[in-house]
Amino acid sequence: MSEAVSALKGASFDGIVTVEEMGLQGMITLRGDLASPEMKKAVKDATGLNVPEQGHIAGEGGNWVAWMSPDELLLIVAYESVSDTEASLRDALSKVHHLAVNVSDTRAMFRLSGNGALVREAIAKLCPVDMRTEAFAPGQFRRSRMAQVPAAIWMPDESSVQVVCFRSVAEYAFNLLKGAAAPGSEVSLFS
Amino acid sequence: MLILTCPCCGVTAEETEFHGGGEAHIKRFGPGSSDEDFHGYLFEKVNPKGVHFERWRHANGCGKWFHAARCTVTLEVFGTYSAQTTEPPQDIKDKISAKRPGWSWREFA
Amino acid sequence: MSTRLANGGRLLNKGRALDFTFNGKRFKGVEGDTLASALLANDQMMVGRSFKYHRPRGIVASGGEEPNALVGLGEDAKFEPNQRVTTTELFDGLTCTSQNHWPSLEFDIGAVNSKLARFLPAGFYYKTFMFPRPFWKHIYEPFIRQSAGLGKAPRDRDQDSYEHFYAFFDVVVIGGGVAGLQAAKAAGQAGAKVLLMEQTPHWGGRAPVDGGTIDGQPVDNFVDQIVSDLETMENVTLRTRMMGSGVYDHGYVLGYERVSDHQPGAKSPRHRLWRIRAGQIVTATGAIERPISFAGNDVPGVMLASAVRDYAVNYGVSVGDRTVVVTNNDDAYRTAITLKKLGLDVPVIVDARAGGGGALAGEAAALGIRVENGKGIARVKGGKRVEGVEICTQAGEGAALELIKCDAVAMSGGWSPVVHLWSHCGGKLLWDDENAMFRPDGDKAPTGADGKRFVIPAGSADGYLDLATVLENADVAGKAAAEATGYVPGKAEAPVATPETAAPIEAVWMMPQGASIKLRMKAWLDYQNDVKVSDVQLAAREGYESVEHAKRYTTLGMATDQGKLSNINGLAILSDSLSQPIPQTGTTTFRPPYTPISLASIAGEARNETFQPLRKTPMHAWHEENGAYWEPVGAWRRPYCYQKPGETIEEALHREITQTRDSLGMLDASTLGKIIVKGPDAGKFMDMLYTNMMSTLKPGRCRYGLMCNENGFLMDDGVVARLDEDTFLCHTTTGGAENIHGHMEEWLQTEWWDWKVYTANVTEQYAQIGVVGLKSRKVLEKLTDDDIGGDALSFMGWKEITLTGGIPARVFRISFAGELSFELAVPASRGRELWDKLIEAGAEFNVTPYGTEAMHIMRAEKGFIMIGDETDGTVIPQDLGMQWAISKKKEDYLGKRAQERSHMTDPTRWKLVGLETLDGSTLPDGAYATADGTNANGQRNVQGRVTSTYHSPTLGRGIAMGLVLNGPDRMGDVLDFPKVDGTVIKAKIVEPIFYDKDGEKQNV
Amino acid sequence: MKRYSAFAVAREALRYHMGWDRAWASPEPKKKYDVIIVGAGGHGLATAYYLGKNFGITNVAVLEKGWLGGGNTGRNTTIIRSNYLQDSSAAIYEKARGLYETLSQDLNYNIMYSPRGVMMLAQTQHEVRGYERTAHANALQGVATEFISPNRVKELVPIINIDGPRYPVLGALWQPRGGTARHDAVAWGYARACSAMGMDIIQKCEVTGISREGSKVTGVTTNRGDIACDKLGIVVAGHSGHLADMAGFRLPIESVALQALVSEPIKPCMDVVVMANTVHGYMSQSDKGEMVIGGGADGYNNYTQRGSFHHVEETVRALVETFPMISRLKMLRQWGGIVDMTGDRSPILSKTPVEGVFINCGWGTGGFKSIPGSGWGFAELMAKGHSPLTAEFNLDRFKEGRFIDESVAAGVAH
Repeated sequence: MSEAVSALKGASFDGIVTVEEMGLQGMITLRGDLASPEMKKAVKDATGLNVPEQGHIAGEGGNWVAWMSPDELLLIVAYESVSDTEASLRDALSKVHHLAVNVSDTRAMFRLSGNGALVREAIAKLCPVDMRTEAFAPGQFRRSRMAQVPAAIWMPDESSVQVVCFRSVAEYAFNLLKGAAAPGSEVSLFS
Repeated sequence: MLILTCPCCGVTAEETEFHGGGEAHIKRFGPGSSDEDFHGYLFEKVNPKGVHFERWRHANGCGKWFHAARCTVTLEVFGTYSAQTTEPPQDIKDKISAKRPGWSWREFA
Repeated sequence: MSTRLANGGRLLNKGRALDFTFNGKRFKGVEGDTLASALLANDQMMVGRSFKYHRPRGIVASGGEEPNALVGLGEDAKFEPNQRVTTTELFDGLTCTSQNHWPSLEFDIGAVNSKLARFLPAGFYYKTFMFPRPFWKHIYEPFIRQSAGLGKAPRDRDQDSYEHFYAFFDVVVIGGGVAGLQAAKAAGQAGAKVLLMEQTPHWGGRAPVDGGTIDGQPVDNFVDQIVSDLETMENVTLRTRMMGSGVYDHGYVLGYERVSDHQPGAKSPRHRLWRIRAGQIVTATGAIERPISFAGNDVPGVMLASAVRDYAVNYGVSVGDRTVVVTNNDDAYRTAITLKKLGLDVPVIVDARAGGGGALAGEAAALGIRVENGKGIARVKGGKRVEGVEICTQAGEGAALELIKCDAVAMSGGWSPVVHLWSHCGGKLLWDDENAMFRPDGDKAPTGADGKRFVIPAGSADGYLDLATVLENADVAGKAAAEATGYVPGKAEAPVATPETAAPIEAVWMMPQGASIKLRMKAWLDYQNDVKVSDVQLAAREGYESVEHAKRYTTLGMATDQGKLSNINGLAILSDSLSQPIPQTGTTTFRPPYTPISLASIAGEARNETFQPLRKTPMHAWHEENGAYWEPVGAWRRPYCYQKPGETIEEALHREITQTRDSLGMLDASTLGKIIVKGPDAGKFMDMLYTNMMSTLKPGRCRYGLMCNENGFLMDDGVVARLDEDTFLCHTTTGGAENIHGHMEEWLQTEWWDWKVYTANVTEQYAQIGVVGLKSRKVLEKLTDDDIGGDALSFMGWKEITLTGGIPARVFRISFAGELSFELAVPASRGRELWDKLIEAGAEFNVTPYGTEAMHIMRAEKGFIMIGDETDGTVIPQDLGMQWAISKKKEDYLGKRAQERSHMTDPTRWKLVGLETLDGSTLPDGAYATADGTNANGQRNVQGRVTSTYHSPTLGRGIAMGLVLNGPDRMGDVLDFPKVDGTVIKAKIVEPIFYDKDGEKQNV
Repeated sequence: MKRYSAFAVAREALRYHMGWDRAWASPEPKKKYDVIIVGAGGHGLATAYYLGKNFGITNVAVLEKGWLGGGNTGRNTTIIRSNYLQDSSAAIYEKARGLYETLSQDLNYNIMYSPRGVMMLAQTQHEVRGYERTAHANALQGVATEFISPNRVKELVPIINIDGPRYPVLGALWQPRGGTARHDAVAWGYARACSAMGMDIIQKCEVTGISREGSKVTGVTTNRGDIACDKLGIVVAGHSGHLADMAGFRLPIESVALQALVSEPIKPCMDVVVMANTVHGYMSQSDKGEMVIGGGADGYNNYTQRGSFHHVEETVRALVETFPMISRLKMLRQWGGIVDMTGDRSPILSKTPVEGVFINCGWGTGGFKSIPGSGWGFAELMAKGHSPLTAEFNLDRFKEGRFIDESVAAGVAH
């Protein structure tokens, strides 16, 4: 019986938006030639998803493929199935130069949900990213910084944002997000 | 507070996502090279007032290195381009020539 | 006396009275007041003391340019010094105190300086206070500091919250006067995404006070209409209480939003600092009226003419019953007319222009106001408030023609466009002689990332002073901004204001123009810093001719108002003194912020627990619960040791080391960097990274390696494990993980981009636990069925095993303490679980978690080097006797060429040795070994230094390592190590291994 | 030169200060000088002053493209200290500090040297060890420093938060005779003294070329004509690379922006200079009452005298955490200077490949505190061809791999 625990064990906070740590996620860093047929097929077989365009993320629910850099993807799958996914990738890519490594425990993931405009505002307090609807929409994936730590964000839908950061700074990130969601701190720009 | 466009991921972002890496297009001199060459490689800088070519890393982003052509006096960015090259690409040089006729930088002009 | 009028006050809600106190006195104001208007309504003319002479100071202005009226606002954790009353909105229960006086505002000992003013001219301190020498620090300076300094220092910790906000707009319009409103509308109608910010709570700026009509209606109506138009435009954002604080490179603008200063106690953050990226910036920041330099122009009650008008119209406050107006331009006539119409007395308008004013002058005359053309004020009578003025001929030297009793003076020396934001990022100015002002030089605008201009001035900020041209110009600016950001401006025409026929301004920099030195010594330029006309003239006379010299020598414009009222007047006086035109003198540099912004807003959310990220390992909470004394390492915090109740740090270290060596210890090593290097060229790459040969390492084995930078110096070390033919796992130091990963990627991306290698930083994927000591295998065997015996897992080997509960682990048989030990790497999510299991399973062996210091001591006992101790960025592997870790076979590795330079191969480089004190004591950290004599600079010669030093509990004595001249050849020599107290410790050079020299213990 | 004193001020007061002379003359350039110094900042003027005072060389011109003291001399945070680790650094900075002690009297110009003490906080174990090492080195170098306890830190600086949750203060390296001085006054005082010795300080005179005959310098071309010289000293900080280019050699120098800021003035609350290197910020209080704050340099080449705002932000948040009472103070002004950074972050005072051309540059963030020592040593180097103060700072050290690295002691070189 696994006792694996995420950094904050699913902590949550209700402010002008709701902030939750999402618990353990299966994550794989996959590096290789993203344009190669082997890679496309391997990703499709392992996740059912296509390799996303530059700056984008494909998927829904708990199953995602994110474009990290010209030679790197982040695959997000159920925590329990990460070794199967890894094995599937390893088999499919055995002939080509690549790197697939389990990074599930390297990271923490948060969800901000509620009023879409306020969710965008909370992020805009911390990340130097244009969060206007015309600049950032569901389907896009943005790596940046959140205050003083690296973070990646995307919007699964118009009323939520997911944030990935390193596990060791999960508490810092949570505190930041709580502050950004503090009652009374509405900026009322996007709404 | 500069803005730069990372040619590797296409993101235009403020300077805090990036990390400057100094002069670009420096040729490495290893064992067997002369003292002068090695010194030139590691320490001598052009440090121009004007057109400059430099290295940047999109550290809080895609993590990739790239090159930028920039004016150190006005901070105008003429363009960014791949780090996997030993000299500035022609289109960048043309852009600079249009704005700074007669420019030169090290062996390039 | 100043008082509240029965009528007027367009910004007030007279239905709501507010209580406040000033220096403990209880006053009443009303909703809509600024603290300034409320103080004036209560006849508080004197509100502070000046910086140098402690002269009585009253309110001069009505906005952010106010130099005098600064108070200490609030109490305790809410106390804020130097708060400008003109920009402080009154709220119920406000308390404030005046500044820079002792014992009281009315009676201030420091005012003696004023009597001595003649002996304290500009720069007097550069010429005095030199003898006797120690007096500067101990007598003169403390006195000067105490008498300077303005507001009191806060004492308590600020409890309010602050935040940042990143925003992006096509066009940012700064200033919500009619120009800003029109520019925003023009840009908005073109479709641009527009932010319009206004520093006050009100739209319209000063146009409603100045009057006139726009499109046939009063200005107030126009403002209401355009604001409501803008509010309906989805692409336009309106914000009040937000100041454009600074313009920075590439269109970066700081917007300082005072969210809840006016309602303390609200839940919202106090300030929000907007970091805005703008395609184009329109600076519609208006203009500031200039004072006139006449004697006594600093007496409370002498005020800018526009401010007198503002207080009357906006706040229903009359500054005086009898107000003399003095001017060199038409605008001040508005003040006289306004006052007269409110039923107040204007005994005379003193117009310095021989030809007098234009249409407004006619209007004033028609109201029966006496106008004196070609006249000036010779001096103001009064001390703590105005009692009267002496009138003289402007062309003369100041002989009084007439004394006119009055209790206020409204002055106008013309208007200066607010060019600060235009100039912050390099916008240049040109001198407009006709209007006697610096205005933006449209041909020399600040340029952005694309090399194109990104700031457009609008309205008065661009030098247009009458309503009609302000609106035209603002409309053009708004459209231009939209066009520059890719929109097509609409066809709508600018609103049309009734034009006015004004007589031209005449530059009047001194009043009267031939004022005697006695008058010039009383004619203030900078009210706060007490700089007078005579001071600037003195600076010029002494050769401080550059405008920057004169500014710094006299302190003109260096006060908290940054010279908004004084700079141009001072510059003109300087130019005159140098007999050169004003533009040749030039201006000082405008620097952000426009008006001061709170340091807290700059820090934003980065305070308390979000001050900086604190990295935590999965076992962090356990450490915290078990007495960890923390040591910051990079952004991590690691246990230095664990203190049991009542235990000293030394005792804890002794216990941790002894029990580890005797039985079993545990170390949270999760912070060590872990980087995967994979690919067909991984071996080749590893050979370049490390000084050793790594490509020959066999899968299943580990090797300790050194990494140098290209300059030859040691930068990191660690154990490399080969996971398979293609894959290496590199361990780095705790602080090094990110740097080393970056270093690898840099070389791969920028030099060897054709090599087939990928890297990944997996530092946080694993919780890593060192299980160390005689009983380490025993405890592990309780937790796994896998074979971890000496044959199955020999020293410097690794294998994958499964631990109780199905925890997958990689176990490395490596040792940093010199004991039998295993490092277990398990998924971070299970780190705490494993840690708890080890504690439980190890109980029978008296398992003892130990911290970084015990780790350091144990490695030093073994003579292992520590990056950061034995190395400091100037040490090469050869210095450390680590030639064994430098491959002779490799043609190249990073740092190899550098290590061939003459100083690197110099045989006199200090080399690593062990050091044993003769008396068994512990050498102090960082001690140097002295040599005979001194060097050419008289410094004591040295021949070595301590790099690591500890009391070894194992050996019961001090041990140390150090770098020593010819050290390895001098075994047994005794060196002198002076302590900082001058006493000397003698230490013998020994081999740098103190414990288990043959390495038997790690190999059982 | 009319002597400055309280008596002189009183005497002049009686005639309304109409009798003061110019502090320095404003001559036209002559055709030729024995020595030309390019750059009338603190270092250039100090060099000229000691050429005259110590070596009797007074046929000297100091050329300045702008106004004297208008570069980094007038833009720094005025800190003076000499608690450096490496012998060569400690020697020149301590020489400077010692000269600062009596500089007001030597120049007859009050430069307001205030030895209020400089404190460098140790907030990690690593810093503690680094500063203990420095304290040991300083003791042997004749630099009076000590490593002090957190309680002593708190006594000296009551407004500091020594129990900060993130980085508690573990002690500090304390130099009681370090302090501050009035930066402009240093340039002005030297300028006045140089002028009094008959040297020509020529402002608004920009050097546009350097002339040589063979490998030897013969003079300079300026916007005010050609001026000949036997020896040329280049002392232009951030613009060194540009001048070296004219002379035909390259330097291991990059020019970057360094920023500082001041708060509004408040009554005295801090009587020492505090540097907190772990969190990257330092602060002192000026005689006017402003909190003078400095931090890190930008990471890219820049000649704009403006920096990026996030450096200000990083510095301010560090200091708000270290000194919580400054939270509600307001930033009055921020500015930037161009500093010249070398490969080892230590300066270059050296002969160059061009005979007769000497260079003094690379002071990076440490220029102001070294002005008198730098001038003293550089004058000796220019006059005699050698100076023990500057010997280690020669250009060849990079080629030899012989660096003078101060960052090793955990301290940054501000």
